[in-house]
Amino acid sequence: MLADIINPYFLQILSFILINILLAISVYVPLSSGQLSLGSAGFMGVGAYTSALLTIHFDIPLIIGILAGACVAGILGIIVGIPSLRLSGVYLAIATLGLGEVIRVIFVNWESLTKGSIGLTGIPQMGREILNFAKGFGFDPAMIGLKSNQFVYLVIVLILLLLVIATIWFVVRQQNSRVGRSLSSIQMDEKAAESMGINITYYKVLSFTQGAFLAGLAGALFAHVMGYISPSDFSYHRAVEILIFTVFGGSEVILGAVFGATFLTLVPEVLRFISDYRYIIYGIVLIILMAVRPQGIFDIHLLNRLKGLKRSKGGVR
Amino acid sequence: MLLEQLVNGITLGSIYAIVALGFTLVFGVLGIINMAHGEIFMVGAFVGVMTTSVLGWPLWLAFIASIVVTGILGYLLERITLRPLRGKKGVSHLAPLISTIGVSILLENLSHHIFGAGNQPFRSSFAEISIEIGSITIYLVQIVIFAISILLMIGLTIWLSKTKAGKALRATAENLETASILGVDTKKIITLTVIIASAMGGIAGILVGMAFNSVSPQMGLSMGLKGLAIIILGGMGNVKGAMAGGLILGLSETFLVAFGDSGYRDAIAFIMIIFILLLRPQGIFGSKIAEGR
Amino acid sequence: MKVLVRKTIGIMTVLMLFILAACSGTSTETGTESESGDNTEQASGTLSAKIGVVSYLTGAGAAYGEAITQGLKLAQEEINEQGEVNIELVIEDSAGEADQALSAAQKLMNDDEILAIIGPTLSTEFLAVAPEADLNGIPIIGTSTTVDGIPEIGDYVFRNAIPESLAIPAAMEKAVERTNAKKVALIYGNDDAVTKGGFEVMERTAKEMGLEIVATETFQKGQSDYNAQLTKIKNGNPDLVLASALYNEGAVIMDQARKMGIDVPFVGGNGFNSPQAIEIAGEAANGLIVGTPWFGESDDPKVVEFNEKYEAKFGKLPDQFAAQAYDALYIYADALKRAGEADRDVFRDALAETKDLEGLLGNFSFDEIGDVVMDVTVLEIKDGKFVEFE
Amino acid sequence: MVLKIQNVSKNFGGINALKDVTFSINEGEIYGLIGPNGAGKTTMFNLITNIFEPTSGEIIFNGENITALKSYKITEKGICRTYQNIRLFPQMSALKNVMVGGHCRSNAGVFSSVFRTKSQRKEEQELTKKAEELLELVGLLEFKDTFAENLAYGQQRRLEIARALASNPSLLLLDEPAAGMNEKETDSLYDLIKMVQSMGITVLIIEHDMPLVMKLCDRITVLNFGEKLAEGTPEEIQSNEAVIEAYLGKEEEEEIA
Repeated sequence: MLADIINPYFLQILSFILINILLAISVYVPLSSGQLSLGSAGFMGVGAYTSALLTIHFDIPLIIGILAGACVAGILGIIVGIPSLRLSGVYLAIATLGLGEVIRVIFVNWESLTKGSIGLTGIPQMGREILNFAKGFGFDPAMIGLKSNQFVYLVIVLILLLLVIATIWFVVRQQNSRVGRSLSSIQMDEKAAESMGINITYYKVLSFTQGAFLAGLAGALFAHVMGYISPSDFSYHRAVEILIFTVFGGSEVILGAVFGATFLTLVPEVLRFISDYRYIIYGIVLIILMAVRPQGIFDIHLLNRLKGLKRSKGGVR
Repeated sequence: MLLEQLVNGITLGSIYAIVALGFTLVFGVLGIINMAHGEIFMVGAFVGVMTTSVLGWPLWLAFIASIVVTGILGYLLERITLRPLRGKKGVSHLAPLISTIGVSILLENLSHHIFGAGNQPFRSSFAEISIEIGSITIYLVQIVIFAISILLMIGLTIWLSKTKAGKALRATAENLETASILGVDTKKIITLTVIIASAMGGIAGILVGMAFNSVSPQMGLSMGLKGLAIIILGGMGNVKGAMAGGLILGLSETFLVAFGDSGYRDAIAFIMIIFILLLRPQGIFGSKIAEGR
Repeated sequence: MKVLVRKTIGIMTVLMLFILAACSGTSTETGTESESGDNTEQASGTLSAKIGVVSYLTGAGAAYGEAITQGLKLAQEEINEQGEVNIELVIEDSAGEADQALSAAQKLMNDDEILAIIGPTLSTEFLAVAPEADLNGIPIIGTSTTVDGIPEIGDYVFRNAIPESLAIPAAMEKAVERTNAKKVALIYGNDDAVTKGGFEVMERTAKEMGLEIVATETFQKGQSDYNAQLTKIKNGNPDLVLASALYNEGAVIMDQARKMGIDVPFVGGNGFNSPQAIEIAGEAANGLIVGTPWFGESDDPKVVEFNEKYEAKFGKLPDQFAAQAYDALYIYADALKRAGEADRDVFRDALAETKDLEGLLGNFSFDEIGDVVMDVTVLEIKDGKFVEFE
Repeated sequence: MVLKIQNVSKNFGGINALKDVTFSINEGEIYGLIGPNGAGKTTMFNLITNIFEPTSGEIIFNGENITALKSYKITEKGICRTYQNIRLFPQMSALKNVMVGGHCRSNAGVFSSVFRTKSQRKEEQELTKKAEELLELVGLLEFKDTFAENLAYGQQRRLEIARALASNPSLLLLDEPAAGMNEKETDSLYDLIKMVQSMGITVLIIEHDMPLVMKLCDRITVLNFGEKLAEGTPEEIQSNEAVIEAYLGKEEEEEIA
């Protein structure tokens, strides 16, 4: 029964959804302190290339490679974040967009390391590495009634799911704390926040760096799910796509990022028959959404109403 | 070779400048980055191709057609995507950015469906006329492009400083509310601005088609991104800055290819703006302190 | 907070169910996409098989995918008419993106009825998909993927596209022989896997042939001004320009080069070989030399017949992508006949033994790793037409 | 002496917003800063909280030179302010607004926030409790879950004061707290400020409502065109010729206009 349901295709789609959720959150976090970063695609690329190169050339364990990828992206986030503090609004957006492009061009041109536009092949695939590892202990997927490639993708999805839940947990807890209050006060009124004793430099760099770290993490995971990466995976289009995930779902609440990434990754798969017009529809949806509901599908008011519904139901009970 | 590269750089720079003028005008008045400007430029180029190659119209008519079509697009852009966002409570500064990204995606893919993915040749006998000066060949188109960009810049400067409409526009740019209290029909002024900016994109499109003989749905994106870089380089909302920024970028790209590594050509614009933003956020020619809107 | 987390998990669960429901919805839909849905009722004695196709059908390069699927459909029609085998095509779109190609291929691989896969279109997509196919033990063939290192991926990976490493040296040798070139200049798109791969072959070959490289220039997607690069090339006074570009950009480069007074012949890669190049560049395209398996103007009766049938069915002339895809399906059909059963492993072994199959593009065999063994035709554009290079 | 303003000048692109102003505030005082529009009152606040740095001069707080300290450091030292045009965090509940005010008196970081350490939980509890007390003090406890933007104008003003008080200031700067208030609201504002004073907090207030200022303040400085015109008790100010002229002159101008 289990073996029939577990279809690697579904699992693959699910794993892309989960990676996209991480990416959407990587835009959401800096945005929660009022910083619009379009550099996610670039940070994602840094994470992907770092982890891929480390695992290919130095044969280090995947988990360390992935962490290293995320950390390098995070450190780059700090390096970029500090000077970018002088910029706000659209200036920051353009500077980070530019940064992403510069990173991509470096990937294309630094051929000795990245193999240029041909990309990196033979990146260890996460699920398969784990399978091999488990086999070392005499484990066989057949023991739990699975084919090995079902096992491989199931493992990937489970790991990603775990990471996504951990990330959401992290962000939500942070949000409902002193740190989160500081971030949202900076987003609402930077000057007033500072005069309440909040070190805005610290918190802005913090959230920017967290965003970069998450994007790098997502990129590293992407590399080890795909097994192959090339600079075109991290282009302007990717940056815009990630931004749209967040904005579509609602950029004020984390649920918006989760929903946007899930919905917009699924739609093209489910509606393959309209795939010809997919981007045209994307464009129109964005325009209409901004005109009708610029804060995205979910916002605080909607969430409060949902919570209120729940509460009133509870009252009846 | 230096002279030839200089001509190449100035030609490219002049086109960048015209594109950037449109960007800077919209930003100056509305404080909005119009991400669809590159695609409007692309549509202008396609109108040029279609009217000259397919319908066989003369060049001057193609110019008018292109201006008209992109002007109408500008009107629609303002009417459908920008106006609904203006003055609405709770609309962040992100909304127009994303809305215009929506327009750019729409326009790119629409023309992809209509015209196909490939390059369209721009056939015009005008583009073949050339002059030999010493050892180098200069095409008349190159001179025309340079002249048009200068004329547009001067025209725009005069129009902004001398005419009533221009003054109203500047007042609107200074402060929307004050201008409307002073009796300026800001709605009209804004619409006019977006139309003029878009029409300039159309002109740039047709000029690129003529100069480089290539028009494709993807050309808007890279031009749009470059235009964005230029207005930061020259200072947001600054007409002379846009012109100078365009020339600087055109020349630096050309000379990077001539004396450096052509692989980094697309990155130079962004490397420059990253430095500019960090060292002098108001741009080379800007005087206003960069302030988030 | 806890409510939020619980809610998020709840939503995830609902969405997972939604995916399951939605995806099972599409898998029935592929049945309608396949061209010969009603032919599946096989007559006794015919061997039937489902072949999965991943192709670039939407987005900037949709023209390639369209040509490929049309070539496949034509071949399928003919093969099924002949009656020995019955092939059903299940076509999926990849939109030119590696991750979407992998999803699409995953969908196909996971269908046990799918015997083998054709595609995806781009080398970057193929490099992501092929290792997965190899590990799953499903044969896969690239019909348009020309970069180095494709059949090397594994035992189940094949290709019938002529790699740049065959096409370009052939064209260069002939071009150098005629023009007696000593100095060459290179220009290539460095942000595209195909043109980058082509460039590497060009550079290697030029060095092997002892040619002096006077300039190496790059360009990027979406660029329309190549004057700066060309001025530099012109200054080096090359006898030959080696241009690794897709026809779209390549044609524009030639146009700008001719205007600038660079009159020497151009040698291009696979991607430059298209009648579209003439369409875009006009007279400026004269003097382009390409190595290719496909010569549309050939008077080979097979080619003439293919051209006629293709035009009748799709209203336009085929290009090399259509022709290579057409041949690929014939190669599959031939292997299927020899295999005698629709089993992936048996089929793979039969496929690997393909030898001297007379196809549209000539005499076809696989070498020991599954790469193409074939003669290359060198073409040039003369007076606005492709002619065989003499 | 709590605060000492010493020869402070501020120059904006050639225009002197403040010229050589000196005054000092004693502990426990309510000190008024008045003057016609454009006299440089709010600029003075901005200099004290270092939104701008003065062109010259020094600002001494509790014997320490704070002229060049970062804004948030100054708040940590114990100066907190409100704004002339209310600057609350609009989409945050009243309670959270006040809790943000307590930021510099708490220290939970990312780690302890995410893992809810014992000390963090305790700190949050205390912060909430204190915020509720302050809301009660300004009479807004029943609105603690309301978004700041949905409060009435006078309530917003009071919330801003509560938020500032949450930072445990020893000096509170109030920028026109009575602006837009009706008489009743002004009266309760008077009581509130007096209460603040009774808590041992020194208050520096900018206000246009003269009866309120005269009733409330222990001492007053009058600014005119960036210069100090007069200093003294309310009675002294009311009888000061120069002050009367400055205000009357302004009134005349207004009449002409």
